Amino acid sequence: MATKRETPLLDELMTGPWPSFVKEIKLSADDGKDAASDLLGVLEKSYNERIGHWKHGGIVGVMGYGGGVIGRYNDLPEEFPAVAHFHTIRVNQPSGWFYTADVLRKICDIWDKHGSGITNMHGSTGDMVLLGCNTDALEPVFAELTEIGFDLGGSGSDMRTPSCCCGEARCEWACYDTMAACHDITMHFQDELHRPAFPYKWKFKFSGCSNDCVASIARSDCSVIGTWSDDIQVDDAAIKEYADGKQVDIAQDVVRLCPTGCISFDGSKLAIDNADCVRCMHCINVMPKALAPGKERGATILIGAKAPIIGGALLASVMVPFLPMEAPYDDLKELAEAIWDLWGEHGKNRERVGEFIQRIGLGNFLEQIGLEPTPEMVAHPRTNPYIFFELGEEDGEE
Amino acid sequence: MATKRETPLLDELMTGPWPSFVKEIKLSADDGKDAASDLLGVLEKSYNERIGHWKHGGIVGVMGYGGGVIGRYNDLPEEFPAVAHFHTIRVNQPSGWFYTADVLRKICDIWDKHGSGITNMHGSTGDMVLLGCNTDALEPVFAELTEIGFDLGGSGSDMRTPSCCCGEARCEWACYDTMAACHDITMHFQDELHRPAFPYKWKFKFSGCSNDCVASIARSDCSVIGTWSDDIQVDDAAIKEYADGKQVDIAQDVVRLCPTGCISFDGSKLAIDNADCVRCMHCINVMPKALAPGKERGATILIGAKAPIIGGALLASVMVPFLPMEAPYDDLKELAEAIWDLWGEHGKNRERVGEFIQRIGLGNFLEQIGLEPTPEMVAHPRTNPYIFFELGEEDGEE
Amino acid sequence: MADRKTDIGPPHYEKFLPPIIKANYGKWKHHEIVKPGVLMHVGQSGDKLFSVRAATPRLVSTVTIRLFADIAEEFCDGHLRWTSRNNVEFLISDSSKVDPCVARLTKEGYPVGGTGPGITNIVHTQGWVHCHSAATDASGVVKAVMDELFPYFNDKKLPAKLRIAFACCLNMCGAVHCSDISILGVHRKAPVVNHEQMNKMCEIPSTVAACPTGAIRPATVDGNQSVEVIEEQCMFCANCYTVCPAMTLNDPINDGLSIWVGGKVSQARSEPMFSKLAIPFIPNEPPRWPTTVAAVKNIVEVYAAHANNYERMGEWIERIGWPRFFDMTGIEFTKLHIDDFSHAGETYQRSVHFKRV
Amino acid sequence: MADRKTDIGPPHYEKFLPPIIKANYGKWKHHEIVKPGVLMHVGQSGDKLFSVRAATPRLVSTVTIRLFADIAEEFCDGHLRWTSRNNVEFLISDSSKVDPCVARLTKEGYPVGGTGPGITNIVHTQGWVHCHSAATDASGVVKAVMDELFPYFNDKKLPAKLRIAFACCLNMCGAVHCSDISILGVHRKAPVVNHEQMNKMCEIPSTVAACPTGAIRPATVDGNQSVEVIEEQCMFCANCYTVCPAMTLNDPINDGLSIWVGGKVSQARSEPMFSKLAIPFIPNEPPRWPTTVAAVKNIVEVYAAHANNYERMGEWIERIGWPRFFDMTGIEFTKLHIDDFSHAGETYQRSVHFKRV
Ligand code: SRM
Ligand code: SRM
Ligand code: SRM
Ligand code: SRM
Ligand code: SF4
Ligand code: SF4
Ligand code: SF4
Ligand code: SF4
Ligand code: SF4
Ligand code: SF4
Ligand code: SF4
Ligand code: SF4
Repeated sequence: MATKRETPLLDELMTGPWPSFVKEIKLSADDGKDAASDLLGVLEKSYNERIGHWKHGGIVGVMGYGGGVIGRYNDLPEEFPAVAHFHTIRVNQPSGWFYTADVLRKICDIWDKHGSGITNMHGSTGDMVLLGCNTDALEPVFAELTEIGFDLGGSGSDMRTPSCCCGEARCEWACYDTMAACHDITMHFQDELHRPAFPYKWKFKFSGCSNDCVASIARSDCSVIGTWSDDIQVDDAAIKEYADGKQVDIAQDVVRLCPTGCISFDGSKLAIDNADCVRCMHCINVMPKALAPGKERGATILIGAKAPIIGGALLASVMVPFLPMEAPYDDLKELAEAIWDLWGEHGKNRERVGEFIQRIGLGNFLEQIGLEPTPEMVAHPRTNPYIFFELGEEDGEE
Repeated sequence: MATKRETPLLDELMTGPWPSFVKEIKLSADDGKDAASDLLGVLEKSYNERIGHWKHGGIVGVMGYGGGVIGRYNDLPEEFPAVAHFHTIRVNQPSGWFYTADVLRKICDIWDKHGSGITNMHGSTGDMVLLGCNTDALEPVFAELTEIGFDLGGSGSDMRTPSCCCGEARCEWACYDTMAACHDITMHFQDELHRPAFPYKWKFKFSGCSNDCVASIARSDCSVIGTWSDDIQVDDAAIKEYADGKQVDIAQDVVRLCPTGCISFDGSKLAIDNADCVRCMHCINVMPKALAPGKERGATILIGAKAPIIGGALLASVMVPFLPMEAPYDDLKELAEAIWDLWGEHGKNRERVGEFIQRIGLGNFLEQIGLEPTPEMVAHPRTNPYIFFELGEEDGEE
Repeated sequence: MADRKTDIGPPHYEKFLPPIIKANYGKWKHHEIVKPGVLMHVGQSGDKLFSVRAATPRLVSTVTIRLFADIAEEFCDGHLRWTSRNNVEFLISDSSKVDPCVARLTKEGYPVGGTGPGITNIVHTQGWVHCHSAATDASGVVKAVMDELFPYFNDKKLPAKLRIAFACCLNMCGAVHCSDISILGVHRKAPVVNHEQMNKMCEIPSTVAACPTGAIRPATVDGNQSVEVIEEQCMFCANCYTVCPAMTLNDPINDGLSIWVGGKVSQARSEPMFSKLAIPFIPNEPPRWPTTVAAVKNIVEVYAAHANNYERMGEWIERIGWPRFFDMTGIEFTKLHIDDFSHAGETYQRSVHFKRV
Repeated sequence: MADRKTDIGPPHYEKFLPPIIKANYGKWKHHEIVKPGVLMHVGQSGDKLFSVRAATPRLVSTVTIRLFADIAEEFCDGHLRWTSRNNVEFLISDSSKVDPCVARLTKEGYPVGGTGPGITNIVHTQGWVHCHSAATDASGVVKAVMDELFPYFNDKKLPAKLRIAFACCLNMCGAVHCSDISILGVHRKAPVVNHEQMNKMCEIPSTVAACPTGAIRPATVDGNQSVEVIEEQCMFCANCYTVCPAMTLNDPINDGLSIWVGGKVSQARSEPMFSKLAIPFIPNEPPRWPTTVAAVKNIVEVYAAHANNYERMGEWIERIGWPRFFDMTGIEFTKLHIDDFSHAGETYQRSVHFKRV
């Protein structure tokens, strides 16, 4: 039975309309988890002292894998023995975070048996995070997870757990099957996911359209964003309904807000100059019953997003303006592999691919991975005159 | 009498509708200038060989001045003795480049007597450039110029010759007296203009409004751009005339093109939401009879423009959002002096002030020159979290 | 060991899809928000799927997961999913079960909401619950903020979606660099070097190399091979600490929070935007972080009162201009707001196109 | 020497202003373009000032200046001025003298034009006429280009003002970094070091320091203290040459011209913009640079045919997108167009908001 700890500060977070994480930890503590109980103690201490009590993790993990576990130790192991070790296990979620009651219970059974009973549903990369266990528990948890068909996610300098929006499973706007692509890529690159061999982490994220419901352009080294190459589909009758209805003011809410001003509306008929459309999704978002992405669908592949450490945050940038996304996604796989080869060989330790491209120059990068430069890859051509001319035969040196 | 040279290549530039510089050099040559004649020879040679024949200048100048003359030597002095020395003299133009026939002839007299007879009206900084003379000629030219009331302009690491648009002299849009300001600043800083003592060059340019007819925001270390702080003046009757006329389509040409969308027009009356106006001048440019800058006039002071050498080109950035521009312009002078003091002490050799500010940080720069930071100075606050916190008393270190 | 399973990857998602999704996969026609937290997706077939979205604190016990499993079984044959922002969704094909499901979740303390123009769950990180690097707690701040902003989750509308993200240190494991409002834990004291441990725990050259500002240099201290930190050059990024455990930045007084605004990820209307600094520092005030909560609330309310429909925080600020943002929110603009990192010059105002207060 | 005058500064402009300007100074009401090259400014007083703007090649002989003086005396009491783009303007208060003045200037070969939406004089630099640094001639290229574009100076209208600038080396003494079309002389061969002169003419440390890419390092060559250049690291900026005469980049075969587009200075509608690379290299082809002339003309014509009224080159390209600019002009997009200097990453396309061809 877990120790009962006094947590007056944390208790203040038990009230209020938003669900309480303190309640969750207490639920686990009351469920008999010593680790949960000690976690309450540590946390109450942190709340008192305004400082954390966790130490840098060492290298812990399961056999044959280099990632998937984050080692964590407490700096007061005597006071809080049940969280002296408090490692997390990253479990690769199914595409789109779909579960059944059944499978969730199986996972709970494993975690109740070996761990703290506490989870994150989910981590910000997308994994199911089993939060806090002993080093001893790692192998058994892993074995039991694989038994029920689950495997670990990524950590360290490997391919991280890919994630995707629910896409075609529940969204009318998905321009390709994000869940299928995410699953296929995850399965295809199991070795890269489990055995860190890159200069630094690599994240894939798949969004079905440019609403980007998994924040891929900001948070993934390879962002696959659904789009179309023909014209937006317009249902004239449905436009008429919107026009007659009260909910949408087409002139104000749609025409005026189109970033390229390429929509015109005469009160009943809506026309889009698709050559000027940048596929931002806004008009479609506002009138989902009347407008839809075009029929020629695929994705734009963007590379290189990351958080600020250390050269500053980057958004991903366009690498392939339009790629039809059909299984088995050979083009995407080949692109990733070409990049990994180059970055693997020339990237510095802890240099994300976005930083690497900036260091060697996008032009050189393209040349090395064998892609033709196109103007879609840049916001604009260079403004500075510092051109590294490479003189060819025809330029004849004196 | 100048030698007659064969110039078959250059002669091809004697034809065509645009006035020919070759004709000009020939006019001088025919006028008896050996230097002009030899210049034709050198240039023809360059046209043949596709390479220049000028050498780096040495330090030449007039006594007591460190600037105003660009030394230049030919690399074939035997072949072209009259241009063996071919120094240019930068003569500080009067504000707005206004002259009389009379004063121009006096200048021509001096230059015919001592120089090549060739000029640039004007150099890109704004000086009248007397193009090509012997070292011996420098002092006499200088003496005779001062006799008729002219003085040299800048060169080297000094304050360069300020320049300005014609402003109130001939433009209804001037928001301050550019010519007066330019003249006053030029006179006030004669020492800085003639005796290089800065880390690098410093250019002032004065434009009466944001049309910026002297390209100040791109080409000057201190760009003074006229603006207003109240509302655009609207003449309703004149708007009506434009609306009735054929020349301007107010909805298309004005309302639609306002960058902030802050103009509305109901077919006869035009209203501007001045809080949203960014004083871009477009609407005023299109309807000069109906619209005019506000009545509270002054200038925005921007600092730090430069060409690309060597860190890349910079546009000037806002230092004082609004400054009433009244003689004797003490605020502007004090600002310049405060900057010069700081940059003079801490700027590196050949570091323009724009680069200096970027190196030390705009925040530190403001603190040093004693200006309060305001949000008008930035396009947006920082996006990276790398804040150099400076802990004060209240932050109590442990 | 011979039968040790590895590299099996995650289970195929198809196993977990409800029949209505299998039938309409890739063939949805449109959707509407039936009421806060309830989406109705209509298939080309005419089928209707109701998704009931409930808040979770993200950190959930197995007890609660089992509760969700029970609820899913009761109302939708055991089918549920999580969203990219830590909400749980119950996938119901029988419309009559929607309201009872909502009622049940509400009763259990997992309120329904988070759809449409308003505030949904906060993407966040570990904080004092698990991470060594944290300058603050994550879950506690999130709880305190969401308690206060709760009406915007399930009731009050905003002009557009307002995404909040939280990260407890500059590593920014939450997507705080691109959110409408971000709360970010910051250190303000240069790393304290444990000179005795230094050479044992860390590689000195790579520690020196880790510092982007060159603030760290090798030094011998009390006979130990170690490093010293030039404090004025430190910008508290903690990259040295990530690389070397012997250099901690955590500090009870000088750690705290900063607030950022105006980022977005979606490409609707405008291109994605980074978040920008609004408030450089607020002290840690556990357990309920009142200053931080009030600061966030103030920004939300000013935005709510002034932005146009469909206008995200960053779009609104771009329209009114930063001078007015600071003026309207009453937030002080200081030297610290002015970028001084590598591309700082790109953030200076290089035109007169600024809007006046 | 005692009476040597120094620091007297330029003469006061007031001396040179015509009476009509003195009378209406600061009190102009509006203006119109009466015909190409002729502006009429109307004072609040009702006074009318006509300015007749004539082209000059900028490089003018005293013979021609005297001619201008004569013309000014004949038509406007000796009053004239130059513009910020090297045109000369005759300031006429008697409207009956406008046409005769225009006729006379035309006859003398100084055509009248350059006002309104069209092309005016080219801001330019010294070239082979005077500068040691020039990768090309300035006046010759300008003459050849303006001969071809002449109709846009005094007759044909464009959608908006189209400003052309020219500079003969990367120092960019013309404002080529912010022009609708810029022509820029470029070197493409690393500096050739004169090892014998090196140590005499230059300071080796400051020469090494001058190189932004670190391509220069000290070396002893044939017994001379000198430097060597790592050719692959050279981006041909010539900063070393500016600092040290013993390192020339001038080269008859590898020097030439590049074309840039889409810059502007005025803040009308859009903020100022930098010029962007269109064509990286065209060989020097004196005396009439046909390839350069054709390239510039092509860009002007495509712009003229497609831009909207009031739309400057850069505004037009922003509207249609760079992919279409390259497509419509038939200019090839290459690796060289992609920025690789210090802030290169800021130019990558970081959204899907690009327009298709
Ligand atoms: C668990 C998780 C936060 C969470 O509470 O959800 C997390 C936790 C840690 N992250 Fe993260 N990151 C997590 C998602 C992210 C994300 C978001 C994403 O993937 O979409 C980012 C920003 C996106 C990106 O990759 O740039 C992120 C950017 C970082 C960085 C900075 C990387 C950079 O290049 O800027 C570090 C520092 C590092 O790698 O050394 C880091 C490092 C860490 C470490 C391993 C701490 C460290 O210094 O070694 C944290 C372990 C915490 C702990 O004790 O459990 N974490 N980290 C997320 C992973 C859960 C999962 O697998 O689902
Ligand atoms: C004469 C003139 C060009 C012209 O034909 O009009 C000129 C000519 C020279 N400029 Fe310039 N610059 C001239 C206006 C400019 C401008 C335009 C302006 O002032 O508006 C610029 C760009 C704006 C700026 O200041 O950034 C300009 C940017 C440079 C630079 C690059 C400076 C930088 O910080 O990027 C250099 C290189 C240097 O200073 O070492 C330079 C250097 C030179 C030198 C002195 C060559 C050198 O390396 O020492 C040239 C002498 C040429 C000669 O033999 O006559 N010149 N120079 C212009 C001055 C005439 C006058 O006084 O009116
Ligand atoms: C369920 C979820 C995807 C998933 O696979 O998990 C999802 C689902 C939908 N999103 Fe999303 N979005 C989801 C995260 C996101 C994110 C990611 C994030 O917040 O980190 C974004 C980017 C946010 C940003 O820009 O910072 C996102 C930006 C959008 C937008 C663009 C809104 C805008 O104007 O900027 C739309 C379009 C709209 O709402 O009209 C959209 C629209 C939708 C629609 C209407 C799509 C559809 O037809 O089904 C879904 C219901 C929206 C709603 O809740 O109002 N979704 N959506 C995510 C729900 C998170 C949650 O629990 O609240
Ligand atoms: C005379 C001169 C000023 C001077 O003191 O010398 C001048 C004079 C006028 N300018 Fe200018 N501008 C002059 C150089 C400029 C420059 C500088 C340059 O080109 O290097 C610019 C900035 C160009 C740029 O953005 O790259 C400039 C951008 C403008 C604009 C903004 C046009 C736009 O839409 O971007 C206007 C407004 C307009 O034309 O409606 C303007 C308007 C005017 C007006 C109408 C002002 C007035 O009411 O008197 C004058 C006649 C314009 C015309 O020629 O059509 N002026 N004007 C310069 C003539 C140069 C020449 O010989 O052609
Ligand atoms: S990213 Fe697009 S396709 Fe995916 S869930 Fe969001 S709106 Fe739907
Ligand atoms: S998708 Fe965006 S850019 Fe395209 S028409 Fe709709 S609103 Fe305009
Ligand atoms: S800058 Fe403005 S005030 Fe000066 S001449 Fe040009 S339009 Fe007139
Ligand atoms: S000056 Fe520019 S921003 Fe202001 S109202 Fe006129 S067009 Fe709009
Ligand atoms: S943001 Fe920092 S402190 Fe928080 S989980 Fe990530 S690495 Fe740890
Ligand atoms: S916190 Fe960052 S800036 Fe400070 S010493 Fe460490 S690495 Fe350097
Ligand atoms: S641009 Fe270069 S070559 Fe031309 S005048 Fe200026 S410094 Fe000389
Ligand atoms: S030309 Fe520029 S890059 Fe090349 S060696 Fe000289 S300074 Fe260095």
